[in-house]
Amino acid sequence: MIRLQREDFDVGAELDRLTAGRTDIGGLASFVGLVRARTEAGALTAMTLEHYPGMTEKRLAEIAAEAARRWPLADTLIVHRYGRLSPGERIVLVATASSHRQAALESCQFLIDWLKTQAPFWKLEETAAGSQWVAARVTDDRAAERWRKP
Amino acid sequence: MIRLQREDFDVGAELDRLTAGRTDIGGLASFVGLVRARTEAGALTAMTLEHYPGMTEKRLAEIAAEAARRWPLADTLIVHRYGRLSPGERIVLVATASSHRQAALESCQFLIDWLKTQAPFWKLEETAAGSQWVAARVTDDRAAERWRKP
Amino acid sequence: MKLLYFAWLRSKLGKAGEELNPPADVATVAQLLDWLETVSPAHKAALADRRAVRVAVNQDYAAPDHPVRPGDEIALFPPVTGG
Amino acid sequence: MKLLYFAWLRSKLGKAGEELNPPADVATVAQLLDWLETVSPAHKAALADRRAVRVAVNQDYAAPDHPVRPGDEIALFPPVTGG
Repeated sequence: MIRLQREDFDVGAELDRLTAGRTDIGGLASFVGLVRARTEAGALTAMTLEHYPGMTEKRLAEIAAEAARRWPLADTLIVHRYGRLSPGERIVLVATASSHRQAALESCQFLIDWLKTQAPFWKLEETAAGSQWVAARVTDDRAAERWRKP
Repeated sequence: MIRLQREDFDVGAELDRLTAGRTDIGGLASFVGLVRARTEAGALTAMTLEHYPGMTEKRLAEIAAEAARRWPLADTLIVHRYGRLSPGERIVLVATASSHRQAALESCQFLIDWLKTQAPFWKLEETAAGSQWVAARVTDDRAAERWRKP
Repeated sequence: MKLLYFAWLRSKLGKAGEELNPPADVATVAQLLDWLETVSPAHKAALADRRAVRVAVNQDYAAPDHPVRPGDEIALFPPVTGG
Repeated sequence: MKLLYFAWLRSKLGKAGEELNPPADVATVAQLLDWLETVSPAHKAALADRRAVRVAVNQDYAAPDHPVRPGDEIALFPPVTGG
Protein backbone atom coordinates (compact mmCIF):
# COMPACT_ATOMS: atom_id res chain seq x y z
CA MET A 1 0.00 0.00 0.00
CA ILE A 2 1.13 3.51 -0.87
CA ARG A 3 0.13 6.60 1.11
CA LEU A 4 1.10 10.25 0.78
CA GLN A 5 0.07 12.54 3.60
CA ARG A 6 0.84 15.73 5.48
CA GLU A 7 0.12 14.18 8.90
CA ASP A 8 2.46 12.05 10.99
CA PHE A 9 1.93 8.26 11.08
CA ASP A 10 1.87 5.72 13.91
CA VAL A 11 4.68 3.25 13.13
CA GLY A 12 3.42 0.56 15.53
CA ALA A 13 -0.13 0.67 14.20
CA GLU A 14 1.09 0.61 10.59
CA LEU A 15 3.35 -2.40 11.19
CA ASP A 16 0.75 -4.27 13.25
CA ARG A 17 -1.74 -3.91 10.39
CA LEU A 18 0.68 -5.68 8.03
CA THR A 19 0.91 -8.82 10.16
CA ALA A 20 -2.46 -8.85 12.00
CA GLY A 21 -4.31 -12.13 11.66
CA ARG A 22 -1.65 -13.68 9.43
CA THR A 23 0.53 -16.72 10.14
CA ASP A 24 2.46 -16.81 6.84
CA ILE A 25 4.85 -13.94 7.63
CA GLY A 26 8.24 -14.90 9.07
CA GLY A 27 9.92 -11.51 8.78
CA LEU A 28 8.83 -7.88 8.80
CA ALA A 29 11.51 -5.34 7.89
CA SER A 30 10.97 -1.62 8.17
CA PHE A 31 12.74 1.69 7.81
CA VAL A 32 11.74 5.07 9.20
CA GLY A 33 13.43 8.20 7.87
CA LEU A 34 13.52 11.23 10.17
CA VAL A 35 14.46 14.91 9.90
CA ARG A 36 17.94 15.52 11.33
CA ALA A 37 18.76 18.82 13.01
CA ARG A 38 22.32 18.83 11.63
CA THR A 39 22.76 18.73 7.87
CA GLU A 40 25.49 19.80 5.49
CA ALA A 41 23.78 23.21 5.36
CA GLY A 42 24.16 23.64 9.16
CA ALA A 43 21.56 23.66 11.94
CA LEU A 44 18.12 23.07 10.50
CA THR A 45 15.09 24.95 11.80
CA ALA A 46 12.67 23.16 9.44
CA MET A 47 12.45 21.26 6.18
CA THR A 48 9.75 21.44 3.52
CA LEU A 49 9.15 18.41 1.36
CA GLU A 50 7.60 19.19 -2.02
CA HIS A 51 6.28 16.47 -4.29
CA TYR A 52 4.59 16.02 -7.66
CA PRO A 53 1.03 14.91 -6.85
CA GLY A 54 -0.05 12.14 -9.18
CA MET A 55 3.42 11.21 -10.41
CA THR A 56 4.63 10.48 -6.87
CA GLU A 57 1.90 7.90 -6.23
CA LYS A 58 2.52 6.40 -9.67
CA ARG A 59 6.29 6.07 -9.17
CA LEU A 60 5.93 4.66 -5.64
CA ALA A 61 3.42 2.07 -6.90
CA GLU A 62 5.83 1.10 -9.69
CA ILE A 63 8.72 0.75 -7.23
CA ALA A 64 6.57 -1.40 -4.91
CA ALA A 65 5.49 -3.55 -7.87
CA GLU A 66 9.14 -4.00 -8.89
CA ALA A 67 9.98 -5.19 -5.34
CA ALA A 68 7.07 -7.66 -5.47
CA ARG A 69 8.48 -9.04 -8.76
CA ARG A 70 11.97 -9.50 -7.30
CA TRP A 71 11.10 -10.93 -3.88
CA PRO A 72 8.29 -13.16 -2.56
CA LEU A 73 6.50 -10.51 -0.49
CA ALA A 74 3.37 -10.97 1.59
CA ASP A 75 2.84 -7.20 1.80
CA THR A 76 4.51 -3.84 1.22
CA LEU A 77 3.82 -0.45 2.77
CA ILE A 78 5.15 2.99 1.89
CA VAL A 79 3.93 6.03 3.82
CA HIS A 80 5.57 9.30 2.78
CA ARG A 81 4.88 12.72 4.22
CA TYR A 82 5.09 16.07 2.48
CA GLY A 83 4.89 19.67 3.69
CA ARG A 84 6.84 21.44 6.42
CA LEU A 85 8.57 19.23 9.01
CA SER A 86 10.66 20.00 12.10
CA PRO A 87 13.86 18.24 13.21
CA GLY A 88 13.03 14.88 14.84
CA GLU A 89 9.83 14.41 12.82
CA ARG A 90 9.22 11.27 10.78
CA ILE A 91 9.38 11.65 6.98
CA VAL A 92 8.87 8.17 5.55
CA LEU A 93 8.03 4.60 6.53
CA VAL A 94 8.90 1.65 4.32
CA ALA A 95 7.90 -1.84 5.46
CA THR A 96 8.05 -5.24 3.77
CA ALA A 97 6.64 -8.53 5.02
CA SER A 98 7.69 -11.94 3.73
CA SER A 99 7.74 -15.56 4.72
CA HIS A 100 11.55 -15.27 4.70
CA ARG A 101 13.68 -12.74 6.50
CA GLN A 102 16.22 -12.10 3.73
CA ALA A 103 13.43 -11.25 1.28
CA ALA A 104 11.95 -8.78 3.78
CA LEU A 105 15.32 -7.17 4.62
CA GLU A 106 16.60 -6.90 1.04
CA SER A 107 13.34 -5.58 -0.42
CA CYS A 108 13.06 -2.96 2.35
CA GLN A 109 16.56 -1.70 1.51
CA PHE A 110 15.73 -1.77 -2.21
CA LEU A 111 12.55 0.27 -1.71
CA ILE A 112 14.19 3.00 0.33
CA ASP A 113 17.20 3.20 -2.05
CA TRP A 114 14.94 3.50 -5.11
CA LEU A 115 12.53 5.85 -3.41
CA LYS A 116 15.43 8.22 -2.69
CA THR A 117 16.42 8.44 -6.36
CA GLN A 118 13.21 7.67 -8.26
CA ALA A 119 10.32 9.32 -6.40
CA PRO A 120 9.67 13.00 -7.24
CA PHE A 121 10.32 14.66 -3.86
CA TRP A 122 12.43 17.77 -3.23
CA LYS A 123 13.70 19.04 0.09
CA LEU A 124 13.88 22.71 0.99
CA GLU A 125 16.04 23.20 4.09
CA GLU A 126 15.60 26.19 6.36
CA THR A 127 18.52 27.42 8.46
CA ALA A 128 19.31 30.70 10.19
CA ALA A 129 21.02 31.70 6.91
CA GLY A 130 17.84 31.20 4.87
CA SER A 131 16.20 28.53 2.74
CA GLN A 132 17.98 26.29 0.28
CA TRP A 133 16.95 23.45 -2.03
CA VAL A 134 18.94 20.30 -1.28
CA ALA A 135 21.13 19.01 -4.12
CA ALA A 136 20.88 15.31 -5.08
CA ARG A 137 23.52 13.10 -3.47
CA VAL A 138 25.84 10.94 -5.52
CA THR A 139 25.83 8.33 -2.70
CA ASP A 140 22.05 7.96 -3.09
CA ASP A 141 22.50 7.29 -6.80
CA ARG A 142 25.15 4.69 -6.01
CA ALA A 143 22.93 2.99 -3.44
CA ALA A 144 20.12 2.74 -6.01
CA GLU A 145 22.56 1.64 -8.73
CA ARG A 146 23.32 -1.59 -6.81
CA TRP A 147 19.82 -2.83 -7.60
CA ARG A 148 19.90 -2.19 -11.32
CA LYS A 149 19.85 -5.37 -13.34
CA PRO A 150 22.54 -5.83 -16.00
CA MET B 1 19.71 -2.32 24.86
CA ILE B 2 19.25 -6.08 25.17
CA ARG B 3 16.13 -7.70 26.61
CA LEU B 4 15.09 -11.33 26.98
CA GLN B 5 11.51 -11.98 27.98
CA ARG B 6 8.62 -14.41 27.84
CA GLU B 7 6.02 -11.69 27.16
CA ASP B 8 5.19 -10.09 23.84
CA PHE B 9 6.53 -6.60 23.06
CA ASP B 10 4.96 -3.47 21.58
CA VAL B 11 6.92 -2.71 18.40
CA GLY B 12 5.65 0.87 18.10
CA ALA B 13 6.46 1.75 21.71
CA GLU B 14 9.91 0.15 21.46
CA LEU B 15 10.78 2.04 18.27
CA ASP B 16 9.36 5.34 19.53
CA ARG B 17 11.57 5.09 22.61
CA LEU B 18 14.67 4.89 20.40
CA THR B 19 13.99 8.20 18.65
CA ALA B 20 11.97 10.13 21.25
CA GLY B 21 13.36 13.59 21.95
CA ARG B 22 16.30 13.15 19.57
CA THR B 23 17.07 15.14 16.44
CA ASP B 24 20.32 13.39 15.45
CA ILE B 25 18.72 10.23 14.00
CA GLY B 26 18.15 10.17 10.23
CA GLY B 27 17.24 6.49 9.89
CA LEU B 28 15.69 3.82 12.07
CA ALA B 29 15.81 0.28 10.66
CA SER B 30 14.02 -2.62 12.30
CA PHE B 31 13.26 -6.27 11.84
CA VAL B 32 10.53 -8.33 13.51
CA GLY B 33 10.70 -12.12 13.33
CA LEU B 34 7.41 -14.01 13.66
CA VAL B 35 6.32 -17.63 14.06
CA ARG B 36 5.15 -19.05 10.73
CA ALA B 37 2.39 -21.66 10.64
CA ARG B 38 4.01 -23.50 7.72
CA THR B 39 7.53 -24.83 8.22
CA GLU B 40 9.58 -27.59 6.66
CA ALA B 41 8.18 -29.89 9.34
CA GLY B 42 4.58 -29.19 8.22
CA ALA B 43 1.76 -27.29 9.92
CA LEU B 44 2.95 -25.88 13.22
CA THR B 45 0.72 -25.88 16.29
CA ALA B 46 3.31 -24.18 18.50
CA MET B 47 7.02 -23.51 18.88
CA THR B 48 9.10 -23.46 22.04
CA LEU B 49 12.19 -21.32 22.13
CA GLU B 50 14.83 -22.47 24.62
CA HIS B 51 17.84 -20.36 25.50
CA TYR B 52 20.93 -20.41 27.73
CA PRO B 53 20.26 -17.81 30.44
CA GLY B 54 23.38 -15.77 31.09
CA MET B 55 25.20 -16.71 27.90
CA THR B 56 22.38 -15.41 25.70
CA GLU B 57 22.52 -11.92 27.20
CA LYS B 58 26.32 -11.98 26.98
CA ARG B 59 26.39 -13.01 23.31
CA LEU B 60 23.68 -10.50 22.32
CA ALA B 61 25.57 -7.70 24.09
CA GLU B 62 28.75 -8.72 22.24
CA ILE B 63 26.94 -8.75 18.88
CA ALA B 64 25.44 -5.30 19.59
CA ALA B 65 28.88 -4.00 20.60
CA GLU B 66 30.37 -5.35 17.37
CA ALA B 67 27.67 -3.53 15.35
CA ALA B 68 28.46 -0.30 17.23
CA ARG B 69 32.15 -0.73 16.31
CA ARG B 70 31.37 -1.23 12.62
CA TRP B 71 28.70 1.45 12.11
CA PRO B 72 28.09 4.91 13.61
CA LEU B 73 24.97 3.99 15.60
CA ALA B 74 22.92 6.30 17.81
CA ASP B 75 21.20 3.33 19.47
CA THR B 76 20.58 -0.41 19.17
CA LEU B 77 17.76 -2.55 20.53
CA ILE B 78 17.35 -6.32 20.64
CA VAL B 79 14.25 -7.82 22.28
CA HIS B 80 14.11 -11.62 22.10
CA ARG B 81 11.38 -13.83 23.49
CA TYR B 82 11.70 -17.37 24.82
CA GLY B 83 9.14 -20.00 25.87
CA ARG B 84 6.15 -21.38 23.99
CA LEU B 85 4.81 -19.33 21.07
CA SER B 86 1.90 -19.80 18.66
CA PRO B 87 1.92 -19.16 14.89
CA GLY B 88 1.67 -15.43 14.16
CA GLU B 89 3.35 -14.43 17.42
CA ARG B 90 6.38 -12.14 17.45
CA ILE B 91 9.74 -13.75 18.35
CA VAL B 92 12.35 -11.05 18.04
CA LEU B 93 12.77 -7.34 17.41
CA VAL B 94 16.04 -5.85 16.20
CA ALA B 95 16.28 -2.09 15.69
CA THR B 96 19.16 0.23 14.86
CA ALA B 97 19.17 4.02 14.77
CA SER B 98 21.81 6.10 13.03
CA SER B 99 22.33 9.54 11.55
CA HIS B 100 22.63 7.78 8.17
CA ARG B 101 20.21 5.37 6.59
CA GLN B 102 22.76 2.91 5.16
CA ALA B 103 24.37 2.47 8.60
CA ALA B 104 20.96 1.75 10.15
CA LEU B 105 19.91 -0.69 7.40
CA GLU B 106 23.21 -2.58 7.20
CA SER B 107 23.68 -2.93 10.95
CA CYS B 108 20.10 -4.17 11.38
CA GLN B 109 20.74 -6.90 8.81
CA PHE B 110 24.09 -7.72 10.44
CA LEU B 111 22.48 -8.06 13.89
CA ILE B 112 19.72 -10.40 12.76
CA ASP B 113 22.14 -12.52 10.68
CA TRP B 114 24.58 -12.87 13.58
CA LEU B 115 21.85 -13.39 16.13
CA LYS B 116 20.57 -16.33 14.06
CA THR B 117 23.94 -18.10 14.13
CA GLN B 118 25.63 -16.79 17.29
CA ALA B 119 22.99 -16.48 20.01
CA PRO B 120 22.23 -19.67 22.00
CA PHE B 121 18.57 -20.25 21.12
CA TRP B 122 17.01 -23.54 20.06
CA LYS B 123 13.60 -24.06 18.48
CA LEU B 124 11.36 -26.99 19.30
CA GLU B 125 8.55 -27.26 16.74
CA GLU B 126 5.24 -28.92 17.56
CA THR B 127 3.14 -30.43 14.76
CA ALA B 128 0.35 -33.01 14.70
CA ALA B 129 3.13 -35.61 14.26
CA GLY B 130 4.85 -34.60 17.52
CA SER B 131 7.71 -32.35 18.65
CA GLN B 132 11.03 -31.92 16.90
CA TRP B 133 14.13 -29.81 17.48
CA VAL B 134 14.89 -27.65 14.44
CA ALA B 135 18.21 -28.33 12.71
CA ALA B 136 20.51 -25.39 11.96
CA ARG B 137 20.21 -23.99 8.44
CA VAL B 138 23.17 -23.70 6.11
CA THR B 139 21.62 -20.55 4.59
CA ASP B 140 21.72 -18.87 8.01
CA ASP B 141 25.43 -19.67 8.30
CA ARG B 142 26.00 -18.22 4.83
CA ALA B 143 24.08 -15.05 5.70
CA ALA B 144 26.24 -14.57 8.80
CA GLU B 145 29.43 -15.44 6.88
CA ARG B 146 29.01 -12.36 4.67
CA TRP B 147 29.85 -10.17 7.65
CA ARG B 148 33.02 -11.97 8.69
CA LYS B 149 36.12 -9.87 8.17
CA PRO B 150 39.00 -11.39 6.18
CA MET C 1 0.46 21.89 -23.46
CA LYS C 2 0.49 21.89 -19.65
CA LEU C 3 3.84 22.82 -18.09
CA LEU C 4 4.57 22.13 -14.38
CA TYR C 5 7.56 23.42 -12.40
CA PHE C 6 8.89 22.06 -9.10
CA ALA C 7 11.42 23.01 -6.42
CA TRP C 8 13.88 25.75 -7.49
CA LEU C 9 12.53 25.74 -11.05
CA ARG C 10 9.20 26.85 -9.59
CA SER C 11 10.93 29.48 -7.41
CA LYS C 12 13.00 30.85 -10.30
CA LEU C 13 10.02 31.02 -12.67
CA GLY C 14 7.75 32.39 -9.98
CA LYS C 15 4.95 29.99 -10.88
CA ALA C 16 3.96 26.34 -10.35
CA GLY C 17 2.93 25.90 -13.98
CA GLU C 18 1.45 27.40 -17.10
CA GLU C 19 -0.43 26.52 -20.28
CA LEU C 20 1.77 27.05 -23.36
CA ASN C 21 1.41 26.36 -27.07
CA PRO C 22 4.82 25.77 -28.66
CA PRO C 23 5.04 25.83 -32.47
CA ALA C 24 4.30 22.60 -34.36
CA ASP C 25 8.01 21.87 -35.05
CA VAL C 26 8.67 21.38 -31.29
CA ALA C 27 8.47 17.58 -31.27
CA THR C 28 10.86 16.41 -28.53
CA VAL C 29 11.76 17.22 -24.91
CA ALA C 30 15.06 18.79 -26.04
CA GLN C 31 13.30 20.96 -28.63
CA LEU C 32 10.73 22.01 -26.03
CA LEU C 33 13.47 23.14 -23.61
CA ASP C 34 15.20 25.07 -26.45
CA TRP C 35 11.93 26.81 -27.27
CA LEU C 36 11.11 27.48 -23.58
CA GLU C 37 14.36 29.47 -23.28
CA THR C 38 12.93 31.93 -25.82
CA VAL C 39 9.68 32.51 -23.89
CA SER C 40 11.14 34.97 -21.34
CA PRO C 41 14.43 35.96 -19.64
CA ALA C 42 13.22 34.09 -16.50
CA HIS C 43 12.74 30.89 -18.52
CA LYS C 44 16.18 31.35 -20.07
CA ALA C 45 17.79 31.78 -16.64
CA ALA C 46 15.95 28.82 -15.10
CA LEU C 47 17.06 26.49 -17.91
CA ALA C 48 20.65 27.78 -18.14
CA ASP C 49 22.15 24.65 -16.56
CA ARG C 50 20.44 21.96 -18.60
CA ARG C 51 22.18 19.12 -16.65
CA ALA C 52 20.31 20.20 -13.51
CA VAL C 53 16.89 19.89 -15.17
CA ARG C 54 14.90 16.64 -15.25
CA VAL C 55 11.75 16.21 -17.33
CA ALA C 56 8.66 14.03 -16.98
CA VAL C 57 6.14 13.61 -19.80
CA ASN C 58 2.72 12.55 -18.59
CA GLN C 59 4.24 11.62 -15.20
CA ASP C 60 7.01 9.39 -16.58
CA TYR C 61 10.69 10.38 -16.64
CA ALA C 62 11.62 11.33 -20.19
CA ALA C 63 14.94 11.55 -22.05
CA PRO C 64 15.79 14.53 -24.35
CA ASP C 65 14.63 12.65 -27.46
CA HIS C 66 11.24 11.71 -25.95
CA PRO C 67 8.34 13.04 -28.09
CA VAL C 68 6.06 15.82 -26.80
CA ARG C 69 2.52 16.43 -28.06
CA PRO C 70 -0.04 19.25 -27.62
CA GLY C 71 -2.15 17.56 -24.90
CA ASP C 72 0.84 16.40 -22.78
CA GLU C 73 1.57 17.22 -19.14
CA ILE C 74 5.26 18.19 -19.06
CA ALA C 75 6.99 18.64 -15.70
CA LEU C 76 10.40 20.28 -15.19
CA PHE C 77 12.29 19.77 -11.93
CA PRO C 78 15.76 19.25 -10.41
CA PRO C 79 17.11 15.76 -9.56
CA VAL C 80 14.95 14.31 -6.77
CA THR C 81 16.00 14.46 -3.09
CA GLY C 82 13.25 12.64 -1.22
CA GLY C 83 13.03 9.88 1.36
CA MET D 1 32.69 -28.97 37.19
CA LYS D 2 29.19 -27.75 36.27
CA LEU D 3 27.73 -29.37 33.14
CA LEU D 4 24.68 -27.84 31.35
CA TYR D 5 22.67 -29.48 28.56
CA PHE D 6 20.33 -27.75 26.11
CA ALA D 7 17.76 -28.69 23.45
CA TRP D 8 17.92 -32.34 22.34
CA LEU D 9 21.03 -32.99 24.43
CA ARG D 10 18.93 -32.16 27.50
CA SER D 11 16.08 -34.39 26.24
CA LYS D 12 18.40 -37.33 25.49
CA LEU D 13 20.19 -37.07 28.82
CA GLY D 14 16.96 -36.52 30.72
CA LYS D 15 18.43 -33.61 32.70
CA ALA D 16 19.28 -29.92 32.30
CA GLY D 17 22.67 -30.32 33.99
CA GLU D 18 24.80 -32.07 36.58
CA GLU D 19 27.86 -31.59 38.76
CA LEU D 20 30.70 -33.91 37.65
CA ASN D 21 34.33 -34.37 38.64
CA PRO D 22 36.34 -35.71 35.70
CA PRO D 23 39.84 -37.11 36.44
CA ALA D 24 42.77 -34.67 36.51
CA ASP D 25 44.04 -35.70 33.05
CA VAL D 26 40.87 -34.33 31.40
CA ALA D 27 42.32 -30.97 30.35
CA THR D 28 40.51 -30.00 27.12
CA VAL D 29 36.97 -29.87 25.70
CA ALA D 30 37.72 -32.88 23.46
CA GLN D 31 39.06 -34.92 26.40
CA LEU D 32 36.01 -33.96 28.46
CA LEU D 33 33.63 -35.21 25.74
CA ASP D 34 35.64 -38.47 25.46
CA TRP D 35 35.39 -38.95 29.20
CA LEU D 36 31.67 -38.02 29.31
CA GLU D 37 30.93 -40.87 26.90
CA THR D 38 32.14 -43.27 29.62
CA VAL D 39 29.82 -41.86 32.29
CA SER D 40 26.66 -43.74 31.15
CA PRO D 41 25.06 -45.30 28.06
CA ALA D 42 22.80 -42.22 27.82
CA HIS D 43 25.87 -39.94 27.71
CA LYS D 44 27.45 -42.19 25.07
CA ALA D 45 24.30 -42.08 22.92
CA ALA D 46 23.87 -38.29 23.28
CA LEU D 47 27.47 -37.64 22.19
CA ALA D 48 27.55 -40.23 19.37
CA ASP D 49 27.48 -37.60 16.59
CA ARG D 50 30.23 -35.28 17.78
CA ARG D 51 29.73 -32.88 14.79
CA ALA D 52 26.24 -32.08 16.11
CA VAL D 53 27.53 -31.01 19.54
CA ARG D 54 28.68 -27.46 20.32
CA VAL D 55 30.43 -26.54 23.56
CA ALA D 56 30.64 -23.33 25.60
CA VAL D 57 33.14 -22.90 28.44
CA ASN D 58 32.10 -20.24 30.93
CA GLN D 59 29.52 -18.93 28.44
CA ASP D 60 31.94 -18.57 25.52
CA TYR D 61 31.97 -20.85 22.48
CA ALA D 62 34.95 -23.21 22.81
CA ALA D 63 36.91 -25.31 20.27
CA PRO D 64 37.92 -28.95 21.00
CA ASP D 65 41.39 -27.90 22.21
CA HIS D 66 40.03 -25.27 24.63
CA PRO D 67 41.18 -25.98 28.23
CA VAL D 68 38.68 -27.05 30.90
CA ARG D 69 39.24 -26.63 34.65
CA PRO D 70 37.47 -27.89 37.79
CA GLY D 71 35.42 -24.71 38.53
CA ASP D 72 34.24 -24.21 34.92
CA GLU D 73 30.65 -24.01 33.64
CA ILE D 74 30.58 -26.26 30.55
CA ALA D 75 27.49 -26.24 28.32
CA LEU D 76 26.74 -28.80 25.61
CA PHE D 77 24.16 -28.04 22.93
CA PRO D 78 23.33 -28.47 19.22
CA PRO D 79 24.04 -25.70 16.65
CA VAL D 80 21.85 -22.72 17.47
CA THR D 81 18.53 -22.07 15.66
CA GLY D 82 17.27 -18.82 17.16
CA GLY D 83 15.96 -15.50 15.84
